[in-house]
Formats: sequence, C-alpha cells, structure tokens
Amino acid sequence: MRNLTSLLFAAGLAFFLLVIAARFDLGAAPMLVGDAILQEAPAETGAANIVTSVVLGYRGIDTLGEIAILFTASLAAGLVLGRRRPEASRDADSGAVLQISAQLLFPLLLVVGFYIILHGHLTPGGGFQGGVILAAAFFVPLLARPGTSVNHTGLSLVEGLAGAGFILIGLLALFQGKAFLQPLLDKGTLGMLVSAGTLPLLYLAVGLKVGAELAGLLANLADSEVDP
Amino acid sequence: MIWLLGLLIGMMLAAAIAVLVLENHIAAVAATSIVSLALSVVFVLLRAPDVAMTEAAVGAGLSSLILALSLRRLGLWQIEGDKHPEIAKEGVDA
Amino acid sequence: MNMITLIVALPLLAAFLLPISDRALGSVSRFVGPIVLLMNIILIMTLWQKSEGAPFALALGGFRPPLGISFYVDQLALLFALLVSILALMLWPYKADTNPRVFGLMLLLTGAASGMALSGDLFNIYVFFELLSVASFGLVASLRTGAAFAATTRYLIISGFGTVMALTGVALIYTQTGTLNLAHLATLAPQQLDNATGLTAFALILLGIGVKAELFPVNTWVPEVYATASRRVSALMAGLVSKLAVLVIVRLMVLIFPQPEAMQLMLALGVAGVLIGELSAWRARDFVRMLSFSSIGQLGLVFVAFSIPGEAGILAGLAVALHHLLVKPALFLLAERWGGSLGRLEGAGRRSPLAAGLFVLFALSLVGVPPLPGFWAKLLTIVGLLGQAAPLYWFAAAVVLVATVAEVNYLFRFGLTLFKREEQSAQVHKPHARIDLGTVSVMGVVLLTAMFLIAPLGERMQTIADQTTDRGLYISTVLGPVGGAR
Amino acid sequence: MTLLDGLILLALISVLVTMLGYRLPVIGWLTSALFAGQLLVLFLMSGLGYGGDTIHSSVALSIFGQPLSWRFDALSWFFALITIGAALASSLFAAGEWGRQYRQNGGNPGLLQFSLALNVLTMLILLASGDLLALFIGWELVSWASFLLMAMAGGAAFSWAMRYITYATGGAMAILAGMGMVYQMTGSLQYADLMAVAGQLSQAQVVILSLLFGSGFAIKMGVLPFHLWQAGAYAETPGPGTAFLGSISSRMGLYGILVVLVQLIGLGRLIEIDISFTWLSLRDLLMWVAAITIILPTFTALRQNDARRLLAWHGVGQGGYMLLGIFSATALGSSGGLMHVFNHATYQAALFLSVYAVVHRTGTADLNKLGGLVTRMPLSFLVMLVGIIGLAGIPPMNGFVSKWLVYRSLLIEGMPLLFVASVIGTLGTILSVYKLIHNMFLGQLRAEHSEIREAPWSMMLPMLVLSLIVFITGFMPGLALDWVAAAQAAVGLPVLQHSLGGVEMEQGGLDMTWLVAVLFAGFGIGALLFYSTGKTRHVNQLDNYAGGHFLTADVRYHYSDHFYAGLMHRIGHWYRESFQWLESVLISLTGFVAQGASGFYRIVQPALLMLVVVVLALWVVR
Amino acid sequence: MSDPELHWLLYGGAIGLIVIGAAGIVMGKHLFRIILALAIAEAGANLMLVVAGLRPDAVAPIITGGMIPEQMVDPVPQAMVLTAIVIGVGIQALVLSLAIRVYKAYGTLDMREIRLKMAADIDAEAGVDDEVSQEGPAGERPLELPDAVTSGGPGQ
Repeated sequence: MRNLTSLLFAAGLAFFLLVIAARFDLGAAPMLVGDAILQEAPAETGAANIVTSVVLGYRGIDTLGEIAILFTASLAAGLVLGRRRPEASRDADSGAVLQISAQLLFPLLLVVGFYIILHGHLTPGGGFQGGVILAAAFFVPLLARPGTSVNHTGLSLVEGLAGAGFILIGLLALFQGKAFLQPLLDKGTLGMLVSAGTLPLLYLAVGLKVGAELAGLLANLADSEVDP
Repeated sequence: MIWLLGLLIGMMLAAAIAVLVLENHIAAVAATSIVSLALSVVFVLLRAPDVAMTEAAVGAGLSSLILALSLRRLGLWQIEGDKHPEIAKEGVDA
Repeated sequence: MNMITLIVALPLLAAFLLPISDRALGSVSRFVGPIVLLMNIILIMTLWQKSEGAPFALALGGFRPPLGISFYVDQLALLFALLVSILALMLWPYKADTNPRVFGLMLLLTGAASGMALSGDLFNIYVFFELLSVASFGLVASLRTGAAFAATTRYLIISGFGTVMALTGVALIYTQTGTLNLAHLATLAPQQLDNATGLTAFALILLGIGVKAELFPVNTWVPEVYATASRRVSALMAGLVSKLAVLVIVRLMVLIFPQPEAMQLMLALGVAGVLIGELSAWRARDFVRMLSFSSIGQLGLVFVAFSIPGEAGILAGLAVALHHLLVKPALFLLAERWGGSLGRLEGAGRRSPLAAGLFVLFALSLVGVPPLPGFWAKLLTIVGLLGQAAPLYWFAAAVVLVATVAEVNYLFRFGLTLFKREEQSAQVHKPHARIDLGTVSVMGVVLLTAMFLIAPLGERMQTIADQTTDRGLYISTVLGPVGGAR
Repeated sequence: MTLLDGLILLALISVLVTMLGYRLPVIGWLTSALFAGQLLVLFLMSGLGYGGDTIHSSVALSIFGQPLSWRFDALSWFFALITIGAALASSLFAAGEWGRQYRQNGGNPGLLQFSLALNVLTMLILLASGDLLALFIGWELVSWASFLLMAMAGGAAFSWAMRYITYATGGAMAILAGMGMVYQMTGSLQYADLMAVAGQLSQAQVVILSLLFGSGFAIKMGVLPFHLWQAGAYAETPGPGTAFLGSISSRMGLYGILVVLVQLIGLGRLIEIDISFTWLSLRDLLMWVAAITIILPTFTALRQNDARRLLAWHGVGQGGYMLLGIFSATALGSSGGLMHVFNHATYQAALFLSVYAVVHRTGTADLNKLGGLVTRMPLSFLVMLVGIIGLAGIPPMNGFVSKWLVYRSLLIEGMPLLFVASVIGTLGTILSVYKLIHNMFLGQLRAEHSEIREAPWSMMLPMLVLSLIVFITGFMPGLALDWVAAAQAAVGLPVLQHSLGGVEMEQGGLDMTWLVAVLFAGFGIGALLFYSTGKTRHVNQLDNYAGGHFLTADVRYHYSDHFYAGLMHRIGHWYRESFQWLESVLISLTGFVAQGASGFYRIVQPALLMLVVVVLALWVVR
Repeated sequence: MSDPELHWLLYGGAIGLIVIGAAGIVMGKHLFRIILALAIAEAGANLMLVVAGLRPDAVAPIITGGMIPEQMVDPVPQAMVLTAIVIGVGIQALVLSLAIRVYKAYGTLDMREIRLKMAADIDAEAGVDDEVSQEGPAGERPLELPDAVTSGGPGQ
C-alpha cells in the first residue's frame, strides 16, 4: 500500500517537474551571468579553462566551502568510525602480481594526478579530478597490501596545510587591501602553464587537500575492524 | 548525436531503476556506477568536459570504490546474495 | 570592510589546522576555538560600529557582482553572525574529555553559519548550508552511541533528500534567470520568477532548507536527534542552526519570492508545525523530547510570524526567532541533568533551586508572559496575523493561541513536578555542572536585561526589519556603483 | 512623581522586602505595615472615590510603537481599596500565631506574604492600566501571581493550580485575540480609539469582540461554563491566601468586563444585538449566563462538606449577582453589582478568616467533624454569623443592600424570570450558609474540641474589623455607595442617586438606617420579652437525655452528615458532572489529536512526507 | 541540435533520475539502497544544472589556442556541478561510515528495524516506558491508547 502511494507521488513529482520544464524556453538559456563571464574571464583571470576561472575565481568561496565540506565529512567519518585497533585482524595479502603492479601504478598515478591538477587552468581537469587520482595513487598499494598502515599523520598534515594554504592565499589578498580570494600575481599569457596568477596554486591546494581527504576516508573505510 | 544521447539517457534510467530493483547489492553498486559513467558521457556531449571528468573520477570511480568498501564492511559482499536472504528480499519491494 | 570575510575564513582556517596543532601542541589546541570565536566577536562588533548600521556589500575575489559571489552585510547579517559566534562560544564543548575532532566540527559549523548569514549568492548559500549540515551530522553523532548513529543516519537521509530538492530548485531558478546573485535575482524576479516556475523553486528550496529549520513536515528527525545528541549540540541545533536556515528562507522570500502564494505555503506549513509540535510536546513524557517537540512548535511559530507580509512580519518573525534563540538553548542546557521521565524528576527543583528558578523564568518567557520578551514576540505575531485579510491568517492566529494553552500546560506541569515534595527520596538528582548553570544564568540575565531594555531593543529591531525588507537598498548596495570593487 | 507612582512604588517595595526578607520572623508584621502604608496612600488619593479627577502615572512607555500608560480613576480606586484592604486583613491574620503554626507545619509564611504582596502589586498594575496593552500585561501578571499563590501549598494544590493556569491562559489568549482584532479595527490599542469606533462596529464584530473579551475575563470570575477550576484552586491555597483570593482575585475579571464591555464597547451596543431564533439580545444572553452562574454553583456549594470549598463555591455564585447587576445597565442594578463587589469582599474575607480560625484551632475544615464551637470560640462565631447574614443577603448586613438593588432593578426593568432565578440562588445560599454555621458552631461540641480556645487576637483583629465593616456598610450603605457612584460615572453608567442610608426612589426606596433601627427595636423587644420572663437556666449541652439515657460526649446526637441529603437527592448532581464531562471530553479530544500528532513522528519513512508535500505544493503552485 | 526534442530528452533524463532517486529514498527499506538512491537523485539534479547552461551550437568553455570562440556554453553551472559532485561524494562517505556503525550497533540495515531499535534505545535512556503515561496531563486521560501506536507499530 505504502509503495503504491509512494509510486503515485513519485509519478506526481515527475509530472509536475515536467510541467514546469515544459514552460522553459527550451534551447535558449538566459546566461546573463554566463555570457559576461565568458567575455571577461580570460582577461580578468588569465585562465584558459573558463570553468576553472569560475571555480577558483568567480566562485572561489564555493570551492573553499566545498573543500571544507570534504574535510568535515572526513572529520566526521573519522569521528564516527574511530581509530582501528592495532591487533585487529586484517585481510590476507593479495598476490605478488597485484602488489608489484600496485607499486608500479603508484608513481604513474602520482604523475598523472599532478599533471591534471597543474593543468587545471588550461585543460579540462583540475584539483578535484587530480585529487581523486592522487587519492587513488595512495590507496591502490593499500588495497594490494592491506597490512600496510596508512600514515595518518602525514595525511592530516597535508590535508591541513593544503586547506590552510588555500585560505592563506585568499587572506594574502585581503591583507594587501584587496578582496578575499582575489587572484594575485601576474596573469601571464593565456594558455601557458605559468599563467592565471594564483589560480594554479589554489588548484594545487585543492588537489592536495582533496587527495589527502579522500585517501584518508578510503583508508578509514578500508580498515576491516573498528573499535566497538 | 541525439540518438547517442537518447541511448545514453535510456541506459542511465534503466540502470537507475536497476539499482532499486536488483536484489544483489554488488550488482546495485555496479548499476550505480553505470549511471555515473553514462552521465559522464552525457556531460561530454553537453560540452562539459570538466564535469565529465569529475563525474567519471568521482562518481564512477571513487564513489563506487567507497560503496564497494563499505559493502565489504557491512558484510553484504556476496556475489550470489544468498547469505542474507531476508535483507536481499526486503531490499526493495517496488 | 573586507575584513568581514575573516569571520568565515578564520574558523575554517583554524579547523583545517586543528588536527596538526592537536598533534603539535596537545591540549593547548583546545583554546584555539574559543580564541577564534572571541576574535570573531570583536571583529563583528568593530565592524558594526564602523558601518553605523548602513549595509555594505563586498565582492569576493574582487569580481564585480553579479559575476562573482558577493557578501551582503546589513544589520541582520551582522546580528546573526554575532549571535553565531556568541552562542557557539557559550555552547562550546568545554568538557575535558572531548574528542578534538569535535572542536574542528564546531569551528566548521561556526564558519558555515557565518557564511550563510552573510552570503548573497544562492549557490554559495547552498554550499554553506551543506557545510553546516555536514558539521552538524558529525556533532550529532559525536556521542557515538548506537541510537546516535541511527538518528544521524535518518537525519542525514532526509537532509540529503532535502538537499536534492533544494538543488533542483536552484537549477530551476538558474534555468529561468541565468543568475544566482540574490540582488540580481531580486531585480529579475518580478518578471521572471513571479510564476509557477518561481513558486516551484521556492517550494523546493523551502522544503530543502526547511529540513534544518525544523519545518513541518520535514522535521521528523528532531525528537530523535535531540534526544541522542549531547545537550550542547541539541541546544546549538535548536537555537542556532534552525534560525540560520530560517534566515536564508526569509532572505529569499523578501528578495525573490514576495508572492502571497509563497507566504501562504510557508504559513500553512508553519501552522501545521505549531499544532503538531505543541500537541506532541503535550504528550511527551521526558524533558528532552518535550523540549524537542516544543522547539518544533516554536519554529512553526517563527514561520508563521515571518509569513506575515511586509515589515510587520519581519519584525514579528525576528522577535520570535531571537527569543527562541535565547530560550531554547538555555532549556536544553538545563536538560543536561534533568534527563529521564518527568516522574523521576519529582523534587529535583528543591535540590537545585537556581536551576528550577531559571527554568520557570524561561518557561514563562516561552509562553509569552508579559513583560518578559517572549510576550512582545507573541503580541507582534498575533497582531500581525489578525491584521491580514486572508482567513488562513486568522486560522493561524487561532492555532497559535490554542497552542499557547497547551504550551503552558506541559511546561508548567513539568515545572510543578520539579517542586513536588519528594515522595521517593531514593532518586538522587545530580546537580547541574557549574559551567552549564553558569551559561544558563548568563542567558537568564540577558533575558531579564532584554525585558528592561525592550523599548530601545524594539527600536533597533524595527530598523533591522526596515533594512531587511528594503529590496531596493539591497539591490543598489550590491549592484550599485558603490558596491563594486571596494 | 504622582500619587499613583508612589502607590505602585510602595507595592513594589513591599514585594522586594518580602522577597529578600522572607525568612525573617517579623516578615508578617512588616508586610502588614507595608499594606497599611499602601492603604494610606490610597486614602490620600481618596478624591477619586468622590468624583475626583483621574490620576495619571508619570511612567509612560512606547514599545514597538505601542504607547503604554497607566492611570487611576474612580473604578480603579474602588477596586484597589478592596484589594489592599483584603490583603491587609489576610496579611495581618497570617502575621502572628497563624504564621508560626504554619511554619511549624513545614510551610513558609514568608512566601505567603511575598505572594500576597506580589498579587497586590500585579492587581494594582492591572487596575491602573490606561490602554488595552497595559490591561493585558496587568491581566497576565495577575494570572501568574495568583498561580503562585495557589500553587505554593504543594500537593493537591499543584493540580488545581495547573487547572487554573490552563483555564487562565485560555482566557488570556481569548483576550489577546480580542486585542488583535481591536488593533486591526482601530490601528491602536488606546481606550479612546476603541470608544471612538465602538459605535461604527458591525454587529458581528461586536459579538466576536464581546465573546472574546467576555469569556476571557469571565474565566477569571469562574462564570459558567468556566467555573470548574475555581473552588478547588481557592480552597487549596493556604489560609489567608484563600481569603484574599476569594474576596478579590476573581473580581479582576469583573474589572476587565467593566472596562472593556461596559466602558469601551458599551452595553448599549450589546442590547441592540438580537440573537437569531431567540427573543434574547446579546445582553440578555449574558444576563442569563450570570443567572445560571448564580444558581448552579450555589447549589453545588450546598453539597460541599469542606467549609473552604463551600465558601469558594459561593464565591463563584456571588459573581453572578455582580454580573447580573452590571448588565442590567441601570443606575440601580449596576450600583448593586458594583457594591456587591465590595460587600462580597468584606463578608467573604470575614467568613474565610473565621473558618481558618477554626481550622487553626481544630485542624480540620471538614463540616462533618466539627460542631458546637460557639461555646469555645464565641467571637469567631459572631464573625461568621455576621458574614453569613451578609452572604445570604439578609438585613441588616451589607449583602442585603446590594442584592436588594439588583432585585429591584430586575423588577423595574421587567425581567421577572431573572429575578426568580436570582431568588432561587439566594434560597440556596441561605440553606448552605445555615449548613456552614450549624455544622461548625452549633450543635454538639466534639469531645476532642472541648479544650480549645478562642483564636488569638492577631487573627481576631482582622476578623472583627471586617465584620464591623460588613455591619456598618449595611447600616449606612451610603458610605460605599459614594464610591460606587463615582465608579459608575467613571465607566459611563448612569449614576445612582443615594443617601447615607440607602436609595431614594419614587417607586419605593430603601433606607437602611430605618430598617436597621426597626430591626434592632424588634430584637430589643424580643430580648426584653425573653429575659423579662425570667426563669432561664444555663445548662450544659450534655445535661440532657435521649431514649431514656443521659448523653455522653462520645455519643453523637448532632445531625451533620449528609446535610440536605433529601434535597440533594431531588436535585441530583448531573449539572456539575455535566461540566466535568465536557472538560474531560475536551481533554480526551486534545489527547486524541495529540496522539495523532506524535504518531506523525513515528512514521517509518519521513521522506515520503516530504515527497507528498512537495507534490501537493507543486499541485497548488501549478 | 537546437531542436526541443533534445531538451526534452535531457530534462526528461534529469527529472527521471531525480524521481527514480526520490522513489528509491521513499520506498527503500534497506539503508544501503537508500544511499544509492540518494546518489542517483543527486546525479539527476546535477544533470539538470548542466542542462540549464546548455546553449545550442556552442563549444566547451575552454579557450584553446589562444582564440576565443564565438559561442561557449555557460561555465557557471558547470562550476556549480563540479562543486556539487564533490559535496555529494563527501556526504556519501559520511553516511556510509554511519551505516557501518549502525550495522555494528543494531545488526541490521532495515530502516524499520533500525527505527524501532533506536526508539527503544532512546526510551530506555530517558527512562520512559514508551507511551505508558508517567504522569498524565491536567485532568484525567480517559481514553486508552490503541495497541498499534503503543507498540510503535508500522505506519502503514
């Protein structure tokens, strides 16, 4: 009975949302802000990837909020899961092939991750995507060899410093009399690696933070036992 | 191209329904990542490469990893899905 | 003026560095949080003085609004930012055995809350709202009991569903207007959003954000979460987090959705909240859940008050919200040692007369006994409601009045229980922790001070309400020539 | 600083003194002195009682744009006089011996004095209110101050106080709603503005306003059907507190009705409004409610076996006379109603105090466990005798005067049915006060009471003074009628032409001086005849026999159990139970709804609700 | 690709995902499925945002080779979705870790059982025998509670 009601209401939701969608002027987004940003962004931020300039420039504080959310989630997950007991049983090690390939994969993933992060202002990709790959880089060996303990101290150090770095770059502008998170440094030439002022630095901070955060989360989840 | 989009979206919706209907949890997780993957291709077609990359890395990759890990922690990592028949049965009653 | 961003950035920075400083400095890091909050308070006070109540906007990253995100700092925003810091400082988990992660969560919560109060961008508000939510999930679960985990999970799911709804609402608004800046939206709203799409978006956002604001019907999490979280966290959530969500809704309503339908939707949900909350509280058998249900009822009252059109509504809503913001945390703190069924608490007041006296004071104010501040809030609400022509408003007034009777009944049933002569002397009631009682006493003093200073406070609130309702001011401050790249 | 400021300041000081010094042994005397001081200030303002100008307070506030002001007019002064007088009597009663005993029994006489002082302060604030907002503030303060007084005894008092405050909040909320409506109509809460528009209000508006304000204030008076709380709540209050509450507290409701219905809206508007399908006007309806309020509680009082409850139920019933008089809207009737406030306060206080004097000595107020105390406590008996004569409305006491005025006006106005109803009420009163005095003071003295003494002088003094007032204002009602006339003028009622001895009218006035003189002459002649025949001998009450046996103290030949059982059998008790049934139905209904409400929080899937609401909202929006 | 069919397809897809997710959340009895449904609903909302910025015949908002193309799609929704995706995964991780703890504590992931066990826990902690009156409200409570509510039974 309840399922029937639920389905009925779900169908109702679909119907009404479609009714609303039918009112849209399909195919002609108003793009009041979007157009202006497209016009001004290359000059204002110097990033070829305009999404990046929006993410880190125009909506930089959103990104700050976002990494804070990720940080909070991992903090909360850590709080919820607690620390693992050292004597807890672990999964058996996986085979040698997997372990060796994991060792090979680690530097590769690291390089790819940093590449994506550092080219975030030029090509698609950036801190989030690169950060995920970094996390994977740290996590793959762990998966291959569950016995290894994660260096939580190191992770939290990176995590904290990267987050602080993002804010400090923002505050630097503030103390120079500009607005919080205002891009600093020379804009450089559009399309070059060293361009777009502080944006790549910000993306680096984001990438490191996301990477460390997610690696920590994964490691936490992967621990097979938690204290009661 | 619209046919491709139609195909992808159809696949996405089908996978989404499969998430709710499939009895096996691993299959459900797999279906979720299919949704994400299809979505990321849709994003590419919608000229959103950044979003596509993120969706692929986060939605299809990381999120599936997290789900799989927690499946293991929850003791639901059964291919046949017969160890906890009552949960599997009650999983969805659509 | 740019310094105002510090009140968001500093807590986040401190939270990011807390795990490191915890390792490096050990217990010293416990003081980081309170110090940051104190700095925030000082910062806001000086800024308020400097701005002399005039609103100002700042463009984050120096990008001209509406392209970049802008903060809009008026007295309402400053007031709430100030209250965030003060209340967080008062309800800081000072207990010695607190997990350092809780400090981090508290700081993140404060930063997010301040950001929500200041932000003038729809999506940015959403981001801060999410941050606030996640931090509160962590705090709620921090007691680490099974019930706490289960309650948090249920809370998280309903909250997540709400988030999806709110995000859909934001998407609808963006599809319709192509902008996210509240001031820009305010200029566009009369043409673009005064239609079914706009109302749909409002309904979706209202329900999404309403989860935190304990809006009916998305408040089923309230009793279980408040019963399982630590009392300080409950106090913070009932007092602060809910009010910030309300603040956001009010901002949206004033600026973007001034349609009568939007107000009536909110009114109807608010009335249902009052009715259901107060009646459930009437049936509650233990103090904490009584407070939780009563909090639902009070938040319903806040929504009812804010749904009165025009400045009267803002004034009434502000009065009710601020009053509840002071009273409910105090009551939750008192509940710290008064857990358990009501019958168990017989005679507890005779053991700790100060706490019982404070309870009576707050309860009196909550039901609106003049001349305590709660009365003025209720008066403004009733007068405002009866001043409207629509019958729904009259019905709302009747419901509020009837609910007050129920409120008196359950609050004082409990109050008298406290003063019963102890029949079963076997029950030993632990006295309140000094820190709790001290905090509550301070709140009581604030309440009494507010009672005596009600006239000047009323004038001040009137100016805040004026400023809040002034859409033109908002638009010109954010988008005007002055607001740009200061 | 005006005299009014001084009065309220003094009341405030009394509150502070009692609050800080509640442990002092002399706190009772101190409070009495402070009350006496307040009475003195009130006498300084006595110009008001004789038609003097309104005295304004120098305090005036403006909060949220609402001006608040306070002032005293003749009506306020009249009520304030009764209030402070009753408080003084009660406080004095509690100050000495009574307080000591109360403390020994685990009570806190300081708290009692504090509550009294607080009640007086709040009542003065209420009486001084100069606009509707101030009126409401005062009203709520009075409600909660009485709550304190009622609840302070603990135990059973808690549940009665709880019941009271629930009713009282309901009433206050009705008043608040009425205020909201007034604000909506006039844009302000000033008396003058409401008076100005009262003539233009539509009938529906007048009906709603009268019902809201009327029922709100009536709850405090215990008018039917809101009477269930009163007797129990008053009776459970410790000693002198009962006397204070019984004599004046519920009259604050009358003050509110006088101000809002009579002064601001005007009875003329109520008379204009006909109620559909009946021959009654709104005013007539209210009068019938008042009449029923006289009859039912009075006959309920008849059934009580607790002296305190018996009197408290009469307090409810007597309120009906006041309302009946005032709603008659004539000079005669309204003066009767107003004067009855004064009279009732005096004899009711005297009666309660004498009952408590007995309780003080014997430890019980159970009418089945007392008797024959007249020989041991003659002065208390005298006080009670004076009191019940007043309560029953028999000459020469003051109760007769006010009731006569009310009856007379009902007859002149052509309302014989109401007259009959009120006479039935009086009949019940006479029967029940006879039960009271008979079961307590007459008949057989119980063995365990054979050694008790008269109440101490600290308790006798207020009792005697009160009974003296009862007699003097019965003998010379003009003293009180002066104040009543000034109060009538203040609320805009026609003013009664009166003399010191009573009322002069063409259709037959009343002169109590003559009446009393005749009465006493009759008594004198009777006494003369009685004593002149000689041959009287004082016998002990056990110096007698029945059934061939001499009587002993442990044999009860005094008929007091199930007094009026035959009468009660005829009447039945369906009427009182019917209201209790109504109340419990209301509570059950609330419980039922509340159960549904909290069931809402037990639903397994909250997300479904959200979805439902979203869809409904979208449906509405579309 | 300016034809409205495309948009219908896209909006249909987005709304479909949202509704399927919502239905999953509402109907799901198993916590893990609810979490999956939440992720699907979020994906739908994200798609909706991206579609909001879509413009026909435009290219991705990336400047390649130093020249600014005529028409690019709106970058703002893309940035927002980027944010939303990462937020989503953070919350997912949190709720999964909560689910692990709930499973440890109660040994089940059935939402109904979880709720019942939690309610029992809360009542035990508060010292309240659920729904049995400890002290009635003012006046008596003549109606006995029906069994279904007393046992906190299913809300069907």
